Amino acid sequence: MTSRRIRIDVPALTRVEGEGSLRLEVRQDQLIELGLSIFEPPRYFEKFLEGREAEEVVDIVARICGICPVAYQISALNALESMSRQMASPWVRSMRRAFYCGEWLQSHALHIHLLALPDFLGFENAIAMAERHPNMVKRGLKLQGLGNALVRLFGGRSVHPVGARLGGFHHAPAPDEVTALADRLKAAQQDAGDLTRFCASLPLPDDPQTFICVALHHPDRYAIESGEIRTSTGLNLSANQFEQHFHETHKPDSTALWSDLDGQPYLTGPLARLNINHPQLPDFLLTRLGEIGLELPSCNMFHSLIARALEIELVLHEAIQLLNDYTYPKSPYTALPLEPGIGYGMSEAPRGLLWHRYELDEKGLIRAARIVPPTSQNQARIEADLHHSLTTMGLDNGEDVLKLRAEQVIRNYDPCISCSTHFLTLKKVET
Amino acid sequence: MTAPVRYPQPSLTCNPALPTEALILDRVQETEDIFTLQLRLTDPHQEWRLGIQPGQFNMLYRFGVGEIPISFKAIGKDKHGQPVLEHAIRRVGRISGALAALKPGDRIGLRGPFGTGWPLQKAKGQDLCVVTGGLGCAPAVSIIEHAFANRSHYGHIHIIQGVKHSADLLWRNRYEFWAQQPDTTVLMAADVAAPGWPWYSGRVTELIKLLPLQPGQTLVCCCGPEPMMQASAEQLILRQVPAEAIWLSMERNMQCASGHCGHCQFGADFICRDGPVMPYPRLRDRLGLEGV
Amino acid sequence: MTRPRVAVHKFSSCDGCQLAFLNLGETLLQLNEQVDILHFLEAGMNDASADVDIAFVEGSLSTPDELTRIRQVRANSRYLVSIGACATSGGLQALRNLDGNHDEWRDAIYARPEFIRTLKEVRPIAAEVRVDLELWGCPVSSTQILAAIRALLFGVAPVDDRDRVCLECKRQQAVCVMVTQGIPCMGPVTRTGCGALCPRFGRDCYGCYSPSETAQTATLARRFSGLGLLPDAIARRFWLINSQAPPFLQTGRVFHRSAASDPDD
Amino acid sequence: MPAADFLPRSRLPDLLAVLKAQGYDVIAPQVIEGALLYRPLQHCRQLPTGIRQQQQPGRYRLIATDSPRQFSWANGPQALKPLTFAPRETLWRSHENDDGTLSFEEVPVSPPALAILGVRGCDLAALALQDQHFRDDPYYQPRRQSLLLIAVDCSHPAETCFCASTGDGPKATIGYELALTELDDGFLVRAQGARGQAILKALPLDITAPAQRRQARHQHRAACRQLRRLPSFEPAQLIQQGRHPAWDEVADACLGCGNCTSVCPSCFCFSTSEAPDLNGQTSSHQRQWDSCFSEGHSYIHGRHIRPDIRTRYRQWLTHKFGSWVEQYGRSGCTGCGRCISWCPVGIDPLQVLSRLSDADPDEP
Ligand SMILES: Cc1cc2nc3c(=O)[nH]c(=O)nc-3n(C[C@H](O)[C@H](O)[C@H](O)COP(=O)(O)OP(=O)(O)OC[C@H]3O[C@@H](n4cnc5c(N)ncnc54)[C@H](O)[C@@H]3O)c2cc1C
Ligand code: SF4
Ligand code: SF4
Ligand code: SF4
Repeated sequence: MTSRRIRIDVPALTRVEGEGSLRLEVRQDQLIELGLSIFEPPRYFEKFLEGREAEEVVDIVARICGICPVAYQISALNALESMSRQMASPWVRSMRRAFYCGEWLQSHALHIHLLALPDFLGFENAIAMAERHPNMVKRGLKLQGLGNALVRLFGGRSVHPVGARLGGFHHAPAPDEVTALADRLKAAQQDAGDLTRFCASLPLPDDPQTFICVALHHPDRYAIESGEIRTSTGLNLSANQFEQHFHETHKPDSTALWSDLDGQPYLTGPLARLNINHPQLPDFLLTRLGEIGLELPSCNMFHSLIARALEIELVLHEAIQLLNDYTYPKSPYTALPLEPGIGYGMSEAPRGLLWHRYELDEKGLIRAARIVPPTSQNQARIEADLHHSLTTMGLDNGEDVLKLRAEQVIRNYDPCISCSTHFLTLKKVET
Repeated sequence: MTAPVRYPQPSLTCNPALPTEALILDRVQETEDIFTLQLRLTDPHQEWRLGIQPGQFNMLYRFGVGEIPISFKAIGKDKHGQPVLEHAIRRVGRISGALAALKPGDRIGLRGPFGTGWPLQKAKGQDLCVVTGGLGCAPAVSIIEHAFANRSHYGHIHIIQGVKHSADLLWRNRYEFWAQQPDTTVLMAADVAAPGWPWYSGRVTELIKLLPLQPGQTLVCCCGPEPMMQASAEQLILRQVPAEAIWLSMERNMQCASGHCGHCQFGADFICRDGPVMPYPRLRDRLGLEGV
Repeated sequence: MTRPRVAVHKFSSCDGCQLAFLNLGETLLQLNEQVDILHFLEAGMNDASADVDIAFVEGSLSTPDELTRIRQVRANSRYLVSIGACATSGGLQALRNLDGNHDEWRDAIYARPEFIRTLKEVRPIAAEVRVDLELWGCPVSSTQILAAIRALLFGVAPVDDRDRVCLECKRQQAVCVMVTQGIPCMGPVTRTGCGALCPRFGRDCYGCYSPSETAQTATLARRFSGLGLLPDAIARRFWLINSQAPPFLQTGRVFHRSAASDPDD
Repeated sequence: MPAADFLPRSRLPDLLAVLKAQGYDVIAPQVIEGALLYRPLQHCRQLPTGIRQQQQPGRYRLIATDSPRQFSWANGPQALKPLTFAPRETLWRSHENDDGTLSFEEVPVSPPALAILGVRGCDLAALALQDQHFRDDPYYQPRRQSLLLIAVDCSHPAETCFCASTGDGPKATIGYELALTELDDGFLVRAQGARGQAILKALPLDITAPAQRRQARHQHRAACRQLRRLPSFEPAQLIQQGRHPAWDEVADACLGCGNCTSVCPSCFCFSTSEAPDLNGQTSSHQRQWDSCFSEGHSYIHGRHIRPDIRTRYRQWLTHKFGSWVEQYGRSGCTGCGRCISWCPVGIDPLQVLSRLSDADPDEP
């Protein structure tokens, strides 16, 4: 066998949110180097939260990520409101779930259509794909648009919405707006079903792996805006126990902060959620699982795509229920006095577990903050997956094939790199 | 029972806010940033708009960009001898810049005519004195062209023009031509004159001192920057010209040109409707007030 | 007719302003008929060094690499538009400029700070290269982006509306939150563009569209004080998303100092 | 026998029914977001029953009481202006056709017939001013003509009101079809013009008792005693007082936000803008409320005639109280007090006017 040396350098990954690069080197069919790096510069959010008022936090943390601002807002509110003796009203809790459904809907639709599908259908990007598959792309844009509309209903705009506040919302939407949107959501359910079937019909690579799943679980419903951590290793943890099991470390040759669960890489995000919470899916989705022949839990990472499609159906269904029951409240929020101390909170961002911790002083100002976003949690898993997938596929494959597979693998996690609140990976400093 | 009153819908042709299409027949680059458009209105029903008088203006509209007020310069003739509307425009900003990019054959929108013109009736039988300052003042050119086209209506014609720099003088050959005409005085001054400038250097007000005026029977048409118009008017009054015989052309921001948008207010006057041409006594105590 | 070539570049940011494109829905496909998008990583177009007619730049400059990259973008682009608060004023992350303690923060967070190559201060795009148009807002809206593109397609500069949020607030028939609830609203010194979103949602504007023209920040700060805000709370109002925009920076500084020198606080 | 002109409160729904039967949509002030805003009225329960107001410079609060009265407050943030002079509207659309020709398309206004319940005298006076200003405006007029105005005499002027001194209130005197005087148990009703009379005739009215009439007179006298009044000044002189130190003082206090002009029922300034479609084939020519406090208001190429707050405030005050007299035969102010309440920093133009009559050290 002749010796072969391939060096793949993707200096700027496309169709991911934020900026990152991939570098791998194969020598004699051995993977000798593999690095996913994120060169998103640090933005020090945790630091400048210090000294701000609790009320300001929602407007600040939204700006950590333009794609999932609602997730940041709700995790922060969960953490802060845990420092109050009172709870937000039932109205507020349901409407937060509806608000959050909007974000899942827009984020998943955006990911599937604009970021992931071009890989599977062989296009450079969604716009090129639209020339051949206009209706499919339009369907995706429509679902994404509906998600945005749902976020706007409660937040005024879909990026950095302005509606959320401590104790609830600043504003309650008018009942006729709610009904009008609910009708549009209903009309899209058919499309969403078609989307799931379509995703399930794609020739996704079949590449079973073993990995640990971590997701929030709620006793009464598919966890989105609240729940406790459950892992496929059998742990059940509340938010304040997170730090006892999840650690951030440095790999020696990198500057990134990597999370591990008791020393192991783990998966968070749609597939992890579905693997853990699928028994709670509404009946029509359980039927859908049978229809498309998806067995859960699944250990094929590429089923993440189908998981997103199923979650689109789920949140459409959830949002419709919640909006159908809408009543115009007397007040869209309750003033919740916060007590000094430490508050922990989390929620399921579209990409996975998002954990926050705040320490509040006597004046009601933030003394310290810590935020662990999903992408940093998945980082170790992504590299493990890359290693596994490429080796299994065969490192003797051509460079383009390897590169495409590598990018597919990365995109499959929908890494949202811009949320680099406090972590950073630079390209390996070349000597 | 009386039913609620329904207001009749305005009809397309009488809506003063609605533009009509004008075809650019020709475009002449006068200086680096001034150009003249020759326009023909494409809708024959709109020809009444050609009744525009010197001193009045139109709102010219560039598709998708917006409208600006532009004074009437002249009614010229196209190559078939048909009357065409001429507007001289200085490219200074967004919309004038967009108009500058147009070529013959392109279309624009036009609303008008708006505003008061020069008091042609009052001027009949009198000497005419046109005082301008600054660059290519279309309202002045329009009255001069009109006066020469109706030469018998007027006595002596005085034309005084001041520019900052001699190189700024626009339509120089027109001025030279007018200077040749009988019963006509043309005086020009540049604050800064290049060598070979045949006229004066200095300010317009200095020229006024030199004019052979017949104060009681002269009507003055003045346009240019406000301080210059004010100084000229005061100088003319010193020369015994009655204030009522001095007319100024004013300029303010205009959004609607129909006296509604409020932008062009100058004290109690709406410049688009009560002006732009107004008698000096009306303006005297407000000219020069800061912020008015 | 050749379509104008467009690029979308990202610097330090949350990606939210790029979404003004990705959230266009079917209009995104229409836009693609009007312009040729050559570089836009998130959307899958990758040609960072292409010569383009219009470059949209999101994000602020916070690493030495970014300085090099923005110069390259400038050199390749005929018309450069910076979009969003990060690009126009440094954005929220420019809060780190205020304390001048960037190194301390970095060292507190990273075990190997020597690997972190960042600038001591976050800079807006215009601090480094010539910018032809700035679209303010955190985030910019799709409407702003489309209006700018359309104007450029017509060959004219886009309209730069620097009016205050209050004007739009009243056009939208929102009820003033400052007058009815005594909430400290930044609307009177903030530029429109958002459609007075916050007051329409019954809350205070927090200044995400940057200072308006003739922003009377000192007058407003006095009013905030009349509403019961302490000096450091006033400083925080001005030092949020556009802390580096001069009128906000200045007024924030005045009250930050007076808070520091106030022993009762 | 005296004519029946008393509508017991319990029969107010009959008024609504009559209006609906005659084809009107009814709107009336309702409590929304802590203020009184005009909204469609389906039933009388939506009226602000028992609501009182506190209005002070820069401050507006509603207070609930158990009074049965539905109109015992002064006014909301907007008068009738948004109903006739839309805050933003498309005037016309243009199309660039494939052959390069342009066509223009009118965007006509076709408003529904609207009956407005609860209009104040000051606002009717302001409407009359706008009627003059927009008399030939093809967008204002259709909306204006489709209004039916039902006034309610003001019985609870706010601290910021001074309509008694401008002569525009508290009683409605001009421009209404129907006017009501609210008492605890009902309304005295009067009508103007044929449309008003027709409605009056259709109402189930009682005879007003002498005591009720006395109460109405007493209430009117009380409402005329207002805390504020228009100071005396010489309108034509205002514009000449450019160097008075009052302008610098007010410029220091003013945000330049333009709220006073936006809430003023007589202010009429607008700007226009162009909104082309992305494909560049159609464009809408729009207008929107503008203010003499905006930078675009006085801009002409190369200079801002009013670059600062001082000159902008001066324009607002000298126009409203001065030039207006020359333009429309009276001052532009009808004493509603909105510009005082809704100014976020509580500037009171009446104080500025008084200050201007102080001898100015600089002026000869
Ligand atoms: C009655 C009248 C007659 C005029 N006649 C002529 C003429 O014959 N030739 C000529 O070249 N110019 C004339 N002008 C000036 C011309 O209207 C301005 O140069 C033009 O409006 C500038 O527009 P812009 O968009 O290119 O400039 P920008 O500087 O981009 O201005 C932005 C906007 O401000 C407003 N604006 C700016 N300057 C003026 C101004 N001077 N007057 C009114 N509105 C303004 C317009 O709405 C304009 O679109 C006249 C102005 C008036 C009021
Ligand atoms: S709510 Fe804010 S933006 Fe609106 S008018 Fe009041 S101060 Fe201005
Ligand atoms: S109101 Fe202010 S904070 Fe809210 S979106 Fe607009 S500019 Fe931003
Ligand atoms: S000036 Fe003030 S008090 Fe007078 S009508 Fe206008 S808003 Fe009302």
